[in-house]
Amino acid sequence: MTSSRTVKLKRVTVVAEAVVEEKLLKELLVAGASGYTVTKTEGRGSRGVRASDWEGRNVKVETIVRPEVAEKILALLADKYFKHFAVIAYVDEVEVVRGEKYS
Amino acid sequence: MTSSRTVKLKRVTVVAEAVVEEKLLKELLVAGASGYTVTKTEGRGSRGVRASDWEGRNVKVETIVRPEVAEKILALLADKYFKHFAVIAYVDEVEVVRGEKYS
Amino acid sequence: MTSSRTVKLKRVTVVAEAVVEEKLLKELLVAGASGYTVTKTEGRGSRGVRASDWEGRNVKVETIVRPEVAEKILALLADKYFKHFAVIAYVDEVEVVRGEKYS
Amino acid sequence: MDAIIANFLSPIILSFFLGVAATVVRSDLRFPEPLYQGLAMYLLLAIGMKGGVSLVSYPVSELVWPLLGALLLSAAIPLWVYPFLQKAFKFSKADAAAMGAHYGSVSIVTFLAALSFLEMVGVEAEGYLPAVVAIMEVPGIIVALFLIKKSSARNNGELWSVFTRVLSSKSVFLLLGGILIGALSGPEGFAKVEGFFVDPFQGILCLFLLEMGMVASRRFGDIRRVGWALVAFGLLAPIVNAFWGILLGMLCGMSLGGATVLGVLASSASYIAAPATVRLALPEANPGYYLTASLAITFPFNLALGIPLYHMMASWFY
Amino acid sequence: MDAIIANFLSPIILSFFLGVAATVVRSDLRFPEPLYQGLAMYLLLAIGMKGGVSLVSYPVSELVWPLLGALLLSAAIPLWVYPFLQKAFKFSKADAAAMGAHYGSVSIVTFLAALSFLEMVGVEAEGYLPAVVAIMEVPGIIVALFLIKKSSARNNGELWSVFTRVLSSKSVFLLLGGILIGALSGPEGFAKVEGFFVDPFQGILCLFLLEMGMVASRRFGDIRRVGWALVAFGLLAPIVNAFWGILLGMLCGMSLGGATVLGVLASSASYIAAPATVRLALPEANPGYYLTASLAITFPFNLALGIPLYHMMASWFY
Amino acid sequence: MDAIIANFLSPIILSFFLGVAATVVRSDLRFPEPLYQGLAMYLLLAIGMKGGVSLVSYPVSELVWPLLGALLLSAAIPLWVYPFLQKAFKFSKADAAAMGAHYGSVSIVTFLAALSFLEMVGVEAEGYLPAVVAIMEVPGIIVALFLIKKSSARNNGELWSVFTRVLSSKSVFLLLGGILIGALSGPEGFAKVEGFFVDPFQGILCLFLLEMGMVASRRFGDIRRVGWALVAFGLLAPIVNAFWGILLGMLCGMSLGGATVLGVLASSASYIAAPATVRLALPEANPGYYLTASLAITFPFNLALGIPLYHMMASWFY
Ligand SMILES: Nc1ncnc2c1ncn2[C@@H]1O[C@H](COP(=O)(O)O)[C@@H](O)[C@H]1O
Ligand SMILES: Nc1ncnc2c1ncn2[C@@H]1O[C@H](COP(=O)(O)O)[C@@H](O)[C@H]1O
Ligand SMILES: Nc1ncnc2c1ncn2[C@@H]1O[C@H](COP(=O)(O)O)[C@@H](O)[C@H]1O
Ligand code: NA
Ligand code: NA
Ligand code: NA
Repeated sequence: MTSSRTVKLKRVTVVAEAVVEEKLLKELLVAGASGYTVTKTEGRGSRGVRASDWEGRNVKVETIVRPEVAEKILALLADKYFKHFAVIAYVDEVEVVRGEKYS
Repeated sequence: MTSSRTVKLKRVTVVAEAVVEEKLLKELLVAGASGYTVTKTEGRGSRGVRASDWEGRNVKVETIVRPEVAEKILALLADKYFKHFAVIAYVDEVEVVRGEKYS
Repeated sequence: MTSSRTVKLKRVTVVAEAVVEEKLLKELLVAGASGYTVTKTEGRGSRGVRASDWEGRNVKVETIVRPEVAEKILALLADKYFKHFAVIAYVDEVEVVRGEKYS
Repeated sequence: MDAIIANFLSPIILSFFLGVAATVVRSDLRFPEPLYQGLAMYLLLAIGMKGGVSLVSYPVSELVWPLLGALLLSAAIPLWVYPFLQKAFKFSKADAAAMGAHYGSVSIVTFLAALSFLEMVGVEAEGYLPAVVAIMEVPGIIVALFLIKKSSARNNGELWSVFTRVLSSKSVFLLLGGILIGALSGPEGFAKVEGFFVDPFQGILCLFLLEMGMVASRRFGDIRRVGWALVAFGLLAPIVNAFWGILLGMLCGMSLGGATVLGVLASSASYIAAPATVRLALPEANPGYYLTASLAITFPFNLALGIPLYHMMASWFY
Repeated sequence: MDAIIANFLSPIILSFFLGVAATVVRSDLRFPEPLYQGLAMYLLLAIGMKGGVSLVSYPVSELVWPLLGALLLSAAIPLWVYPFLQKAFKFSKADAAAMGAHYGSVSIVTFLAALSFLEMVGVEAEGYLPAVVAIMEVPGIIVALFLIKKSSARNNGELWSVFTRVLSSKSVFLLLGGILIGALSGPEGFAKVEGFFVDPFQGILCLFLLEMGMVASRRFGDIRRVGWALVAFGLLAPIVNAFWGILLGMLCGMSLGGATVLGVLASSASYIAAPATVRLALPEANPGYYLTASLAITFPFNLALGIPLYHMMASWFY
Repeated sequence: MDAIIANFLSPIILSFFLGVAATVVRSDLRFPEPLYQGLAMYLLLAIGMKGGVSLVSYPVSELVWPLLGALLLSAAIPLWVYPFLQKAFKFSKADAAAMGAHYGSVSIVTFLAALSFLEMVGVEAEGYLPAVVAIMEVPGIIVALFLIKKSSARNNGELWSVFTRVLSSKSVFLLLGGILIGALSGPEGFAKVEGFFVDPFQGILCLFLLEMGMVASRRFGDIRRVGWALVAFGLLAPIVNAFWGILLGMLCGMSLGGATVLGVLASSASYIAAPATVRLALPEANPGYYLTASLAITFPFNLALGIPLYHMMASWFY
């Protein structure tokens, strides 16, 4: 519906306890993300364990990536994060302006 | 497009004046949400009435739920919030990893 | 899937260096947006230039608009923002309750 | 007259006007919310502690009447505000009750400005006054909600839950908590923390008033919209309430300073405890009325003119 | 007994209980996170600077034994905690190591409360103690992770990266940085900033303890879930560790006050440096155990009863 | 030489280097943004108030020349920077104008460090200097934008809107507002708030410099990228500008201390008011140049070496 200048890409959203932020962001770049946007949030889920308030509440990380990279990120999360950390992740599709920035 | 491990669920986003936060979060859980993520925001809309800066600006609440629960939440908002409070709400679809967490 | 009370609209998300916030928000309203929600974020992208920490980190602006307005906003961004400022933008579709609020 | 000018030129009042100026010249100055909340917490705890230390030095007999009087006074204010606004100004029940709740409760910053003013003009005031403030925060709100409940479908359970909610709300909680800490730790205990809770107090109050000036002036635009009736009420109701407060202070055996402060408290309208409570308990009431009246009309009026005026009124009685 | 009551009625302990009360009465009081972080930064820098100024006034010969002793002490604690929890209470290796890391490290707020207590009862303590705190923050964590590494697939590189990470973590960094600034700028330099880093210190500590009370009490509900074994450990381990700390302090030639503080440090469990490190290095350990034990059991116990108790214990030796 | 070392060992300079160290050792220390903004607001208001109180004690005749001189000085700096960078270093017009705006404006933290330094070496400086700072913040920015306007399509309306925007920007607004409050409330009024705006000032400045050290050092990596030309400019331009500042201070009848400070102000480059304005008004200019030069080169140089150097230069004249 929006004009042809846009490109369809995946947005991967990860909400995680703050303690993993640094590690996670590094690994996102390694997995092929060209950037990310981080927001401080609070939340409640099934687990509710967080390391320390001194480390901050939760972070929400959003990264716009190509589908292959999205797959890689999900695999990474399943591999290293889901078991022991308070983390949720989901993916949706967005129409991005200047799609060449994201690869 | 993403792999078969993901499940399609609804993301309900509610942006509301901060004064309703506590009440709203409680009622989301009652309506069947398994969790939520809350972000502090500021905003502008048609109404612009907020109780007090001491209570904080706006909150954005995102909750990943099954479609039936999304329906219930919208009904709840229509019933108790839309008339008197500064609240907007919208729904979209996301592909969630570990879908079993959300029911 | 959600009930007939909802209307499909576009959500335009803009992540930008904080210095442009005031100007951008004004121009969104001029372009026809009926409101917006602003969140403070941090991030990393290709550019990484920001005017000053005293002005704050990044802002994420989300605005729910009709498709024509979304087009207008993207044109505006291309015209005045993309070249010199650290800005990304993307669009997706959301089902909005009380759609009449957004025009 | 001199007192009014001196009041105008005190750093805290000037800070308030600087905040107003920030809005007028459209400065990009913004108070980060955590800072604002931190300052408010500080002021409440500090004033509570100081009051608590002083409180225990008074014999109970000297406290009973002022505290009881203050309780009744704040409960009584909605009793005239609620019917008056409905009859004289055709306010809806919800709007009238909301106004009653706000004017029945008190403004802590106005209280602090009054203490500063009295210090400046060299008038002493009772040290237990923070306890009076704590007592006057809640009753007006409850009475106002009770009045409207009688005439609508609200039930008692809801009223009770509002009562516990407002009692545990941060402003009341911190003020009462501060009083308790002050009373229990006593002068020696308090001496250890005076370097934080006393010495920088006036300066921190300046910073807070800077923000209050910005908040209040952002609502100035609404004044035109709400109509002359509300403006008149926002200027006259404080004077009426101050009169009763001063009279009662005298009857309860308070000093000139104490009666002045009781007048100031009666005249002041809440913009912290009351709005948060009323917004949830009476969502159909229009914040455009009660916030504009308490924050953009009564608060600046009291700050700049009301306090010296009530002090003058009190001087007539004494 | 008198000391315990006096301790209870000091503003900082009362502030802690006020924070607990906020949770109990479900107040909507919340500490904005930036405020909490700002207060923590302040306390660490301030205590570091004061310690640094004092440190340089001691001959090295007087420092060697206490600092070395403190290092060994904190390294030794995990050596008994780790096997003990596995054998006596059937803890998993990861959970036992995590507990060892927490009890091997120290709680800075408990340290500050101990200094306040000693000041109240009129007992002097060595001025270099902040350096002792800095030295005791890290070794216990490293030793605990080393113990579990021996029995699992972790490699040395990971242990080294944990070491550098915890050494540069904000709490250790600010404490060491403060010590350095204090030591380099000396008494005259420090005099210029005492109006900020000394005068309001006790009051700011109150504010921080208010938040600690809220944080700790939010975990009280978990106590039931973790079982009596952890509760018993959280109450007895501190006493055991305090005993060794006091004894060692005496052997290292410290004063009564210094030995008491060393006992307090040994007994205290970290809830800042350790949790952040352990959560990443031992993600399979359950924070429900180590955070509840250190924050909701040992910390309040030490604050309210432990400190006077250890002081009494130390008095027997001296 | 002694002065340089003493300067290095003052708490505020050490705090700056601690901030640099935090980046170097990759500490996870972060300043919460609201804290940073709160500290900046405090410093601006405090320095303004103190200056305002002092300002009114001077006869107008003593103020005219220094204030006028400062105005011209800051307006003149872009007049040589703009053409020089284009000719000598092949800067684009936009980049050259942006640099002119930054070096024409001033750094408030450098100013405060200079005052601290003078106090340390026992040299008095005029109390009205904060007003000089306020006057020197804006003109350089406007002149630089005017220069580029002449040679491009920008119109006068835009320049005017930049002018009002920068005049109402928070740093200028708070400094001017503080001066006004200080001038109007006078010494007695100010005495009431000294417990907040004076006593903790140096300590709060330390905290701010800690953050500045982190901000500046995060840009150190960019130095390599921008090339030796910019580095040379960032080290030499301050010395040239300081020379003119000192000379002018002498001609305007200022004391040794005052002339030193005027030199420091001339030499310093803005990293608060200017970047925010230039980013919007000249978006095509590369912040990688002007921010790196002012923040990562000139600022640390002035802080550590420039201030003692300019003081020495000034001493030759007096
Ligand atoms: N159903 C949900 N909807 C939105 N956010 C959630 C949901 N469940 C969990 N979260 C977020 O993910 C974080 C970790 O979740 P958990 O691991 O379930 O405790 C929570 O603190 C929330 O911020
Ligand atoms: N068109 C919109 N797009 C995004 N957010 C909006 C929009 N309209 C309103 N909002 C958000 O919803 C809040 C309440 O809206 P309102 O009830 O219209 O004042 C505002 O403060 C905004 O944060
Ligand atoms: N791939 C991405 N995904 C999510 N956010 C991004 C991405 N790239 C850039 N951003 C955000 O957009 C801002 C500006 O991007 P840039 O202009 O590329 O530096 C960054 O600071 C991020 O907050
Ligand atoms: Na009242
Ligand atoms: Na320990
Ligand atoms: Na300059």
